[in-house]
Amino acid sequence: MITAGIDVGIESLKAVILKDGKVLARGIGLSGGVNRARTTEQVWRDTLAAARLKPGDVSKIIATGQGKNDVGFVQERITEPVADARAARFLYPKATCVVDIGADQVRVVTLGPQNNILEVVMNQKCAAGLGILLKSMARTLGMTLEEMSRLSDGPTAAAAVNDGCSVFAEMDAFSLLNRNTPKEEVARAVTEAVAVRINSILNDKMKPSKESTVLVGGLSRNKAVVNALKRRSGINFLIPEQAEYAGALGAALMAAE
Amino acid sequence: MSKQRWETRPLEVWNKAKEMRAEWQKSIDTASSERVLLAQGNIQWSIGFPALRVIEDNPVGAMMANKSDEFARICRLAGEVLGWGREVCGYQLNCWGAMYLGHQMDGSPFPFRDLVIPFPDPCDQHTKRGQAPMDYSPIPRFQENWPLYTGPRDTDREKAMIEDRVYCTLYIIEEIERIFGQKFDDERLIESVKVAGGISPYAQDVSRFMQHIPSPLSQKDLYSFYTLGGLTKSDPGETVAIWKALRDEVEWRVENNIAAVGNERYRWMEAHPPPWHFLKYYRYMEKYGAVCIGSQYSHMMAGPFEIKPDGTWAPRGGGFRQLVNKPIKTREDAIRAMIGTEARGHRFKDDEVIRPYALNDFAKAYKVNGAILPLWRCGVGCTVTRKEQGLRLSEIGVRVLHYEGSQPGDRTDLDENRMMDQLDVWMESQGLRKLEE
Amino acid sequence: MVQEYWRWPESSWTATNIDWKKSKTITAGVDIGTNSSQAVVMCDDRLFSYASLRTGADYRASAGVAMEQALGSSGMKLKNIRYIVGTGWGSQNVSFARKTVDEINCHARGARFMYGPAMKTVVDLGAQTCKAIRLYNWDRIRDFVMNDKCAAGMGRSIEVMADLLQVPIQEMGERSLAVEKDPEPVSTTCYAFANTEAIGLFREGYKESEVLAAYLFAIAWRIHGMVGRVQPEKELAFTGGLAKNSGIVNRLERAMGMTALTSEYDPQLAGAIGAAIIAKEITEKADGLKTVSFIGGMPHP
Amino acid sequence: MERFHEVLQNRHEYARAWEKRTGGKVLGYYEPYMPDEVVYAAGILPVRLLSQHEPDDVTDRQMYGNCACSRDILNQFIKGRYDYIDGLINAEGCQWMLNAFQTTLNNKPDLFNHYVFVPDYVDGHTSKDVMCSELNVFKKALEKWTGKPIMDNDLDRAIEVYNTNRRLMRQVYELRRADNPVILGSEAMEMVLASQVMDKEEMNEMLRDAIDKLTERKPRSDTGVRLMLIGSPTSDVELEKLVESLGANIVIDEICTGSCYFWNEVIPQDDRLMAISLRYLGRPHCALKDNNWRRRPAHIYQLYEDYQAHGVIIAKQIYCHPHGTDNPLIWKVLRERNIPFHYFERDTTLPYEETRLRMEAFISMLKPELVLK
Repeated sequence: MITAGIDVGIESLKAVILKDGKVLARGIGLSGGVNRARTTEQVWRDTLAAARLKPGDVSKIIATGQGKNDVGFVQERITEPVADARAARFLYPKATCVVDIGADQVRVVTLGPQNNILEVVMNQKCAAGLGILLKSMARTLGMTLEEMSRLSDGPTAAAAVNDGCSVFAEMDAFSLLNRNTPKEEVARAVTEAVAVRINSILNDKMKPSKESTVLVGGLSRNKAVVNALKRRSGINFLIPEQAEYAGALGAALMAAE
Repeated sequence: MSKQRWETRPLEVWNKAKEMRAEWQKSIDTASSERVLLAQGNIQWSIGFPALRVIEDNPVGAMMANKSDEFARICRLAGEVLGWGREVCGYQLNCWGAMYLGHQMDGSPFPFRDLVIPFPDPCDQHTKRGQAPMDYSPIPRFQENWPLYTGPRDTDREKAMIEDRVYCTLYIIEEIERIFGQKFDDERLIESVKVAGGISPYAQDVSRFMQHIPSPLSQKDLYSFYTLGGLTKSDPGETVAIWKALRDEVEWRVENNIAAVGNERYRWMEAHPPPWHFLKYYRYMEKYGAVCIGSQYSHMMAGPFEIKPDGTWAPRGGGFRQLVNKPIKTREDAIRAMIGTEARGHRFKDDEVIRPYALNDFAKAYKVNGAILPLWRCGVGCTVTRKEQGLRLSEIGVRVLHYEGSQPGDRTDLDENRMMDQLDVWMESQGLRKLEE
Repeated sequence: MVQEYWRWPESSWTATNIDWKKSKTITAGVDIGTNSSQAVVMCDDRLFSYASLRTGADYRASAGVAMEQALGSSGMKLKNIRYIVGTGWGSQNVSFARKTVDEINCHARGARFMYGPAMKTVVDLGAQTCKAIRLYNWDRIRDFVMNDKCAAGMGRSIEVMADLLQVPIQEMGERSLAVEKDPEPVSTTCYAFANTEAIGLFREGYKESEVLAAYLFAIAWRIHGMVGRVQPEKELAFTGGLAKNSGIVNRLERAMGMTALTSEYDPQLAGAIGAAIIAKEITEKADGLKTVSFIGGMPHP
Repeated sequence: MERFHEVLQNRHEYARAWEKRTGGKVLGYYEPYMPDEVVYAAGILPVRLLSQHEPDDVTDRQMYGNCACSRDILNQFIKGRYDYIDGLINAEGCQWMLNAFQTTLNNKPDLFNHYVFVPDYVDGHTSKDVMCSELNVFKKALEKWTGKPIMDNDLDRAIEVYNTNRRLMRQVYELRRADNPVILGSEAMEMVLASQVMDKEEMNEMLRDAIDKLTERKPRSDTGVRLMLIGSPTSDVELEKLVESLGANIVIDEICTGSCYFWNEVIPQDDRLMAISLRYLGRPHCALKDNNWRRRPAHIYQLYEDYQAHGVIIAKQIYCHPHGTDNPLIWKVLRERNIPFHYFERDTTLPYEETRLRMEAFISMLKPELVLK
């Protein structure tokens, strides 16, 4: 049977169409802020087209992600960690923990022996704005996220910015720029700050295992952040390709059950 | 929607309680016109002065936050422009903001205080409490020490502390007599000590009944009640009566399996004040069939509990409750009885400050599945060791959820939607879905 | 190419009725903010030209570009300018400036120039920091406050909001004023949380205008609290980028029960103009001419 | 001068060296009301735990919403910077520090630890008795730990050493009253901070010859504006350095890690512990302990007058609740007396540009000529 999952994120929308455990098609699009409902339908239609299917062919659609309540055409909604957990188990049967780093949320999901969830840790408000901080810094530095990721990949920066709060961090970054610190250095400092934040959330309750922890979510594509995080936490993350689709995949798998 | 497992019905005593609360509020507003002294603080012995009414700013601030976001906002601003930092307890900021504005929520004039007797408490905000009215207009302020120390209890160490507290109390009483020319009535004090000892058995019973499944009451009911003991000092007899009535009704509810939440299938606990402007999250949790059986904070009237060696859940004793049976003849006896044999404060807060494990006992005794522990970013006593408790609780298999806000009485920076999302995540990740949409 | 709602238009202008060759002293001021940079050229006591553009990552370059655009096609060269003062977050990077002065003094003088002698209180609504300044005599500062940390970066918040609601940043203010009654402000102005806050409001069925209103009201309220700390007098003026946002200014006026003074100049220029004026005063001092003199001591607040 | 700077920078190394040299124990403490004399009399080195700026990704696990200082102290403990500390003392002060104390002990349960209750009601008639009995308990605890009794002459010696230190520090501060002082705010502050992590006898030596050197020093001419600094405790001199680069000088401070630490002496009496208690209950109070009689504003005004400051900087740590609660009164008093002041919050990192802007503006507000200089 054919099922689908849609991940309505803060920054981007992801859709996955699944047939008997095989991915038929993936679709991604920028989440249109408040017009999320409309843009989601667009992405959904494109994905259907890519899979050469009619809406009728899909027996069940499940939505997840922070904007899941904004889309109308789905049968069911599940919360993000549940979807992440499902996807992680599907991709890596041995996985014991899945970490999802997104635009403004970090979710650390500890998996139990069966498909149950032992613990979920989400960042508190003041630790929010990870992806968003990077985005707005990229804007300030006048580079794209990819460039920023490429430039800031490397050893820990000598300069440091506040790692507690996005706004302070930016303030510090401005000060650095003002003292003619090279862009790369600033970018690296900001990346480090983000890594510090994420790591402190990894430390929050159950420490993730070094070997069997899966890393998914939009930020997992950002090499610089991931490397900095590996350095800090000493965790050797398992990162699936198409990591940003994990949520949608999980939702689709749930729909199949 | 699924069939309810247990019958639910509103608490009958509640109406009576409402009346008493209204009366109390009135008695505060009319204090100045009746030429009655109004004291800022919360003291057991105020009863000794016939013409002295006591008001603490906590309930006021909480009420404001709960009733009107707008007014609370304006009050906080009134305080902010005078230099109040965001770290200041939200209750105070609301209450004193209203003082600076000079009127209350309903537009009636603000009841200005005539003197300040801060209730000693381990929370630093309490230590400095009541300075605002003192700095605003020159009124006397009296303070006691609230001894604290870590490690095992040491009665020798506490001798000096007890003497100090007895001395302070007597001193304050004499000062009030001197300054305001009021006569202190020892008889009433002695009587009230006995009475105050009299409330707690009922309160303790109520607390104990809540271990029953389904829980006869929920956090919401407790929050309506737990201040009553403090509210109606003016008539201790009445207070005891209503607590007895409550006790009996709850007992009856237990016998007939009357539940607070019809579909109770998940029990969770709290620690410390909720966001008073956002109490609807209790109802929201009920959609999952989850009931909040309270917190050490809301079971406070019953005094601190602990698990006895024989495994029963019983009050820890100490404090004045211990000594009410001793003969009380003089003012000093009464004061000593109030302070009791233990000078080290042992209300809910110290239990946490001294050993973060206290909540574990509570969790076990009330068979909770989860705990929601707020992190008040700028609250002091409300945040200290909260994270530690979370870790301890998860060690005994209780699922913990933290959410972040600014202050219990302060709407700023509490992201309600994020909190709702977190509640969903928390429930679903434990395999629970909403019972009805 | 997605539309960048957060981007506000850059601008430059040159006076047509001034012949700079005839003027006695030409001075300039350059204000390098975290988000925007302005350069201003003044001939004697009149505004000759300005340029206002977005600050890049390279402050040095931004300063140069701004100055270039200000000079524009007027044929004026840097060497014609007698004295240049730099100000703003990136003031040290105005390589061609002889001196740097803090924004607060510059805004005070600039606002004095723009709003005239009546004005007593200036509120600078900058992108990264907000400041409320109380003046006495002509350009003396009696008292000033800057926002505390959690009220920082409001300009950024507005940009994020524009992105999120897909409303061009210049239109936000007007659209937010379409509501008949303001809803309660959102609980926080920090841009890191803007997303969930706004989404929540939409979920509760708010209209676009109402979400904007709730958000801008929150910002206005924050600023209100800050301004209150200098005990403002009613002759007040708003400068800085956010002053162009009628949604904020209007609500601020309502909350404070005051109406701000108006001026034909772009409020964003205040800093740069002030810098240019200070430059002029310095030259006058050098020439031994009398500048506005400092009369008496601190007046009683 | 530089030596104080070095000690402060390498305080961990200093303490380790001290341990190796004397074979003695080192006690870390959190709060300004810590009765140093008793510890010193037991031959132990009391070291005030100071924060530093270090990326922190470990404390969120156990702490939330704390001020940067308390967080960072825990951070350093977990990261092993304080591995040489043999015990922890918390003399009751603010709850954030109590929290740091508690949480650190949960991480390192085997550390010797003691909690000294310091009355909140410092003016109380019987408070001194409580304090005295607490010191007695503390003394016994120390004796039990070290295994050797603390004699009266030990106490006398300790009191003497500490009083000397206080007198010398007062001497240094006295130099700052001159019209253009020979010593800068940053230097003086470094001295006080260093004195809180050093063996006082050694410190006194260093102080003596530092004072000699100071007297034949040329004062700096470019720091005309005299500022007073009040607010939360600090552990670095960034702010002082900053204002000095802007033509001002901090001539006096009212900070628990600054002047308040050494301001008053122990007045000897037969009951040594009582003498010590009276000293601590009579010291210039921190915002938290300044409860009933509100001595703090008067003290601040006194210093302001004595040192002829032009303006006051109030620098508060974010989430430092005692000062958050005390500020309204301070503002009120300063306004009434028409004293210009500027208030701002600092965090783990001191955002350079922002602070520079504040200070530059404040300084030129006090001395408008600077704008046209």
